[in-house]
Amino acid sequence: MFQKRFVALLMLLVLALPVLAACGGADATSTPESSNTGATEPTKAAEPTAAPTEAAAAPTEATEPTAEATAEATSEPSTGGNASDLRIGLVTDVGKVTDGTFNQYAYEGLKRAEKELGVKVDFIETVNPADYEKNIDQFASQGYDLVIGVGFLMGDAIKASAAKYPDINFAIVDSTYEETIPNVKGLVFSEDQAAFIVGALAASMSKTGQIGVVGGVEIPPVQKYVMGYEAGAKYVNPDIKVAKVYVPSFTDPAQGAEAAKNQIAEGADVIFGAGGQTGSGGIQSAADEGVYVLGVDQDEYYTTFKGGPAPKLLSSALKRVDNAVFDTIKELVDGKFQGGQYLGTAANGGVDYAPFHDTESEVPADVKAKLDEIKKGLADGTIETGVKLP
Amino acid sequence: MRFITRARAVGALGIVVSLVLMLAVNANLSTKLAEQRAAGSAKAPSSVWGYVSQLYIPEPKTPPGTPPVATIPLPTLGTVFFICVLLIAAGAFLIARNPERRGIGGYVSALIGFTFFVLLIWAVAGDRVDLADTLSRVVRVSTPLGLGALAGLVCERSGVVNIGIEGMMLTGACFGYIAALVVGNWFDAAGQAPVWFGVLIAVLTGGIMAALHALLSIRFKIDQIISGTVINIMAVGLTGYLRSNFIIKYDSPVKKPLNDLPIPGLSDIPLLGPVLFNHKPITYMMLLLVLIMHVLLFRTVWGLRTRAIGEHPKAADTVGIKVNRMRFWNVVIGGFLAGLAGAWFALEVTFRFDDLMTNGQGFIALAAMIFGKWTPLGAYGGALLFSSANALQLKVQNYDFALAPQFLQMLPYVVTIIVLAGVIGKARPPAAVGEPYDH
Amino acid sequence: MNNVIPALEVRDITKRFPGVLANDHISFTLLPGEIHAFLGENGAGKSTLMNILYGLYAPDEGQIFINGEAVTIRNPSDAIARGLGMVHQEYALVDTLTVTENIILGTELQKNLLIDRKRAHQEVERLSQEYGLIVPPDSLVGDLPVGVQQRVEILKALYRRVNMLILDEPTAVLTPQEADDLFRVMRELADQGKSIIFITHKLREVLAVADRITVLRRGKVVGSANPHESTERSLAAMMVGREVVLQVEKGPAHPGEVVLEVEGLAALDDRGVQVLNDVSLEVRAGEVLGIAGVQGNGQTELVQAITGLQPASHGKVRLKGQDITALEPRQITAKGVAYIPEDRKGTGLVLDYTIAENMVLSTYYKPPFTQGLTLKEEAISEHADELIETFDVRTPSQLTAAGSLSGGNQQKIIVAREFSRDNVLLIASQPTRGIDVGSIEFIHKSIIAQRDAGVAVLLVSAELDEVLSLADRVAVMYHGSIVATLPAAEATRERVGLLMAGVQQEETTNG
Amino acid sequence: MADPHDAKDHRDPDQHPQDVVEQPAAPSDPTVPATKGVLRSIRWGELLVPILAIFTAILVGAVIVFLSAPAEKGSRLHVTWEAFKGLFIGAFGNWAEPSTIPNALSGTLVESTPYILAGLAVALGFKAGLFNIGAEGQLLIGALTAVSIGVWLPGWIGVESLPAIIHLPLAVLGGFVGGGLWGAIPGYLRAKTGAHEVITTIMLNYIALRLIDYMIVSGPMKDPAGSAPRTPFVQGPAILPQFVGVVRDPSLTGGNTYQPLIATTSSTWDLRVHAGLLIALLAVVFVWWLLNRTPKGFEIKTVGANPQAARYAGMSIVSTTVLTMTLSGGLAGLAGAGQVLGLEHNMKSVFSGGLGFDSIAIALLAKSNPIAIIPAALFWGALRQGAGAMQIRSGISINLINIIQALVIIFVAADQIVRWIYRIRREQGGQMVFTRGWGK
Repeated sequence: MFQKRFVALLMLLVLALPVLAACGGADATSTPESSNTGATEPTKAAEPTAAPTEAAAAPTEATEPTAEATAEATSEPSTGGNASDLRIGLVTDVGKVTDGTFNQYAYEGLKRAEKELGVKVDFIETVNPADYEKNIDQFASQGYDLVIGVGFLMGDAIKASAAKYPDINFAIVDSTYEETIPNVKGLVFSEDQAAFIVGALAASMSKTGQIGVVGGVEIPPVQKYVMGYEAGAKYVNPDIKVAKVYVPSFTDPAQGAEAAKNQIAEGADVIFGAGGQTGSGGIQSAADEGVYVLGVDQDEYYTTFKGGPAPKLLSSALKRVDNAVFDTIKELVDGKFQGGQYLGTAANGGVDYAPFHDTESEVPADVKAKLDEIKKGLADGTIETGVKLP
Repeated sequence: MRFITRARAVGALGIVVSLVLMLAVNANLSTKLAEQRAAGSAKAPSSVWGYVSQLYIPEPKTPPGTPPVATIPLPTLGTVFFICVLLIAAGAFLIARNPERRGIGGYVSALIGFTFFVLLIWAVAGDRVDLADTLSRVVRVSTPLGLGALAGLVCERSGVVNIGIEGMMLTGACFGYIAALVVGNWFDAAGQAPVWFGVLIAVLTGGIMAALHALLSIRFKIDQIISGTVINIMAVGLTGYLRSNFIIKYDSPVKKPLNDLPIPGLSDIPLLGPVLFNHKPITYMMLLLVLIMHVLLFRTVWGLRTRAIGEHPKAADTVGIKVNRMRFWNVVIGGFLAGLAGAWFALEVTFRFDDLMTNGQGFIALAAMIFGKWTPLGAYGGALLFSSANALQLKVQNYDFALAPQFLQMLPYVVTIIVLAGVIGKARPPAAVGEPYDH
Repeated sequence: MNNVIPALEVRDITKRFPGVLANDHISFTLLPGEIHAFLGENGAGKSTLMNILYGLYAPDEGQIFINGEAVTIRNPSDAIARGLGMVHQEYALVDTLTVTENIILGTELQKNLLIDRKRAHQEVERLSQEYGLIVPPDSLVGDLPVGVQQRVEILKALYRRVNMLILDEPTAVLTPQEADDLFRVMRELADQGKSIIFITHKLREVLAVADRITVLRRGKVVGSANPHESTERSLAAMMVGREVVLQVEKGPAHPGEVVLEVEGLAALDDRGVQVLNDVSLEVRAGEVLGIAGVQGNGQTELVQAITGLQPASHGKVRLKGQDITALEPRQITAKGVAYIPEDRKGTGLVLDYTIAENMVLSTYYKPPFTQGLTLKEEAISEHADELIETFDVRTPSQLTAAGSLSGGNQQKIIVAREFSRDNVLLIASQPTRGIDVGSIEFIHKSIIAQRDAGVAVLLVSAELDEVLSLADRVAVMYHGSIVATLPAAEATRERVGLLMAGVQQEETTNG
Repeated sequence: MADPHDAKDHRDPDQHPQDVVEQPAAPSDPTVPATKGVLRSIRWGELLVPILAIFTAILVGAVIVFLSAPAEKGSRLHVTWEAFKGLFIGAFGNWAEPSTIPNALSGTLVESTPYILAGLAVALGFKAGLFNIGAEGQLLIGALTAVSIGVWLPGWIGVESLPAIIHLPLAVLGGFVGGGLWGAIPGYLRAKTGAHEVITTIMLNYIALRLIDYMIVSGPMKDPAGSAPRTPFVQGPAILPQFVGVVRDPSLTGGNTYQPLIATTSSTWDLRVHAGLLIALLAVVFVWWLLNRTPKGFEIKTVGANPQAARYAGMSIVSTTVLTMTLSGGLAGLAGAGQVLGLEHNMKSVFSGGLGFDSIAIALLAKSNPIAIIPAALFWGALRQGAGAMQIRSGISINLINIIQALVIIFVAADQIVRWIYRIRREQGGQMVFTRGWGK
């Protein structure tokens, strides 16, 4: 009697298999569509920055021979080469290349480079923070031309690997070094500027004079978002009350949702989610409660709200990791890779705010004008966020 | 007689905690006052004693800012001192009288409850807090804990340890979410129906994972704790794999979680309405299930037999009860409940699935079950203990609270350990729990 | 007799366990209204046979007929459905349920999906009146004395309307008076037409109550007897297969100094209930103090409190004048106390361990077994070989796991280990429970040998016969107290029996 | 009910009444192997089952890969082949290119090192009937104390630096003590109050996480030099050195010089494997010796096998339980110390990520045998080391490794399944008991 049950259960155990098979299939058939909705749209959305890069991408073929020549002539670490021979490896932070966080953005930059520049790309998803160095090593030891690490916490590991493999180029998203390492490029962003703009938007749209932010783990990029948000809000309305919560996990949407609801109950009517899936859970549920919400990193209209309708999503604080990654790869292809730092700011389009999408009509024109003004001010330095990490 | 007894240890603990609270609040408010004076803030009261914490009860279903039904102003320091002095007095009484058992549990409960309360009014010194929202949050956050605790209880009452609840919740959340997405896509339906279908699938998935646990531990007689661990590890791998290979790429018109379901009339009662009658469906289900399970366990044939097989399976076997079959199905029922808890994460609070999104609530649920001494009402009491600690730490973070949030986040775990260490009295598990039955 | 259809007939039942033939072509009949006793030593196959009848084991061969009809009994429900009830040696009662709940478990009455507690209650009351089995229907079973628990067990069977009842060693935990009461109930049931199978190894009881006797030995039926034509001696010979010496041969005791002195000892059980009140006693060198009493009257706690396994809440224990009340078990052992625990498998041995390891279970840390930081296997091995030889442990090797030996040999390991030390006090708790006659004899002789060597012996046994035959003085425990202490000569079965039942006599006082 | 796989084909004296036990022991009775010699303590016949379990799990994993292979990497069969080829190459190097071998093997050893220690921690607990789910928390606390000593000890005692011969042992010991104390708490609670260690250790895991979060993110242990939520780098004398490696520029390591045992300039021979491996191997020998050769080990095993008998035999359950949990926690703490002193050289707020939980699987796979922990940990380490290369080559999600691991545990724990599939008869001796239930 148990025999039969056992067999039945084994079958249930592999119940997942059809679904798995379906994913394989889905990959084959529906990838173009799904990547249309999720992956490439944000690029289109933020046209101001996307346009120049596309333009820059065009003359790739033309520059190729030059690059090769440089490579032969010098043995600089910034070797260019036949683009199709270049191998780029991406190591994500803990998460997935499709998780709707900066991992995904970095991956999209990578995929774009594969498509437009013809480089060969591979990736490893980190499951454990202890694995950073190991995963980087997987690429570096096989002689990849560029290894990109994603995440603030990978800083030390990239630095160590760069020293170990001086002939290989590295890039790191969200981290930088005081001294310049010739074969490492740090890709960092002024999260505070992006958050400053959406903070100003939040303060302008708030009727109760209270707004909230749901942060994830208390690490510098998140802290910069949270502080920049508060600063931006106070810039518009010095009396505004900003409720701030850090949830000690990037993957706890239920807690994020509760944190957001909590702030709403105490009177907040705009919520900014700045903490990976935790923040996304927060703004998702806040939007259901009927208050305005703000996304982070990517245009969450496409990720969290899956392309809408999102009648409560005002905007998102954008951090164009994809462009930074793409540009870095392009520099390598062009033979112009140099160690140092790339700082994405409002000035160079590295940070930005996303379009209003479904709330286009609800945001008053003067607010829109004000945001433009703030963005310009941040870009030309007339406005400072004043965010300094302790 | 030994000098250090449970009563004395508990009394001393209470006095220390109360003293620390008093001193901390006093010091913190003094600093705050000094800072406010230095900044020339108009809000600074004349002395430390001038800080007032306002608890208010809003009119149900009105936007924030509407005048409240009632406001309770509590002088912060005065209230804290009053409560702490009471606790110290009671602690001293315990030390002096040194009772064998009576009063100790009550004292510990009061200590925990009042500590939470003191932290709350401390955090909102000079500010105000919505009491109805705080309490309704406690109920809402208790949903997965209550369901998880019931799941554990059904298993353990029938003699099977289930530490795989966490994994069952996670798989339930994952498959429930997938089902909602897929059905929404097939029928191009964006409403609530696909989400409800997802809830159903979540429940069934929890049951299937539980059946695996039952199979391993009842049929193959694997150590039940190990079998539960297997479920947990399996769940992480399986759901992570499905999320990256399927969920993220899948597009569906379904985007919203289950709707709010205010109960007409009742939800308009101030305080009581928001706390009990304005929730989403799974929260109601949980509240009902706690009551139903209590009746089922203590008043029905199923309950009598369940208690018997967990206590003395041989006795049940000799009167013709199929012990292993019944255990199997009880574990599966437990899985259903855990699956429903999973649905809460993926389909009620938010409509999404993330890796590890259950964040250890399944383990806390087990602690709640032990706290409640294996009775449904008691277990729900335990769930409320944890949910109130959780709600509290979320609440007070918004007030620039002096204590690092990490310490508040630790609170429920510390309380669990203290409770498990028997200060409230020893909990006696079903006698045969953990032992495979083989006649 | 031939014209009556037997209520139950068993033909050629055979059951093998790996390496053991537990039942070898057993046949018998059970007539309506008959009390049929099965007599046999431990291990003769009685329990296996009953478990087959009750559907707990499937027989390898043979047939069962109920009311002349061939039946297959797959499980206990089958058995109950065919009118066959069983009261196990260890009660199948759930301590945390009430009497009523225990009785109705499995055949509950329902009303509106809930248990119909009112009707269940009435039904229990009715049955209890009808058969004179008085029980408190709403008490938790765990709070009841064993005698009452047994009545609950019988009621459980009657509630299921059985007409055949198997009683497996029902008197093991009863006082002689309670046993007599049980016999009265059995008679009453038989008179109402119920058939009873009565399993025991106590000859006296068989003669007192049975209508017919079947004797089993080594899995076979070795004979039937009529109680009116049998004597204890003839039955015993049939049961054991040779003439047995029922009385232990021992000379008079020569008590010396006081070795163990217990004064006003009290202890709580794990639930915090006081189960040992104000017990005082003393044991002298060279004498056996036997403690008689129905199981569960505080004997276990008394022994555990003396040996340091359980803290005493009040009182003092002195060994040769030294206070040992608060000492740890190891310290007490080191002072020369040997202890044969009542639970051989659960306490006395680690069944997964080898015999050699079990032999050093309490001395492994001392030289020569441990030198410096490490265990010395050679010393352990030599020690084991020596003890196996001296105590006649029948085993293929000293590396055999203790769990795979017979009960008697397991007990010999314990005796060997405990007796191999230099002792001043020996505490033997149920030293012969559930083992074969040969081993019983050996162990009894060893205990007397210890006594004669000047060791003080405290013997606790639920077998009144064992106490009476070994002890030089008999103390009787009832409800956690010692109600009387008698010299062996005055300790008659009847007198001790009354004391065990709590009937106070004029000369007894507390302690 | 007459199930051919019924567990009743061996004699279990507790199941049957005295009837059966009474007969003289049959000659075929199980004889416990003499605990003589390392090799004899492993039952070679029993080795077959874990190997088949691993094989089966990988087979099922292959089926999953086959069914869910992403289309962009080629045919399903190709992807499946590439996935497992990648797994092998990642773990053991590409044998066509010998220069990749040292690095890959070193990676596998690095991955295995903490598993050996944490696996031993759990196994030791199992021996005493304790289920230490808290290896994770003990590992974190061990890492925390080790890194504190590694960074600040000289400062505390007011010197510039300490010689390695003093500093390193103290840092390692710090890890042991930190983890040990964190393990002693549930041990004490278990022994004294009966609070079950499974729940208390889970709670202590969360407390450890929060504590570290506080200490490193905003608290006193954060590196004042940077904004990163991590501690400063440990001082040079406190590291567990690489066996063979390149001397790094001190600017990479917070100004500290980390000297490998054998310095090289070849990046092929810059191997991450560090002296923590020696500690792990020493720990294996120590635990084996402790359990099989010492009276303490005898006590631990007895308490695990039969606590009542242990108590009766004069062993102290309380002190044995506390001791076992302390040692167990200490071993887990060593695993954490090895990670921070040998590998990362500082501690981040997110650290470990499930090492402690995987160690349960290692202990199961090794059936709690300290020697068998080594191959089990190597297997686990190889899986983790190979996972990256698997993903590079096949694009398969790394979560597949989790699934394979869970299947391995299922098949190892429920060895009846494997025996049933491959028709292997059970050896005499019965199922191993790992833990005790809640209430006992």
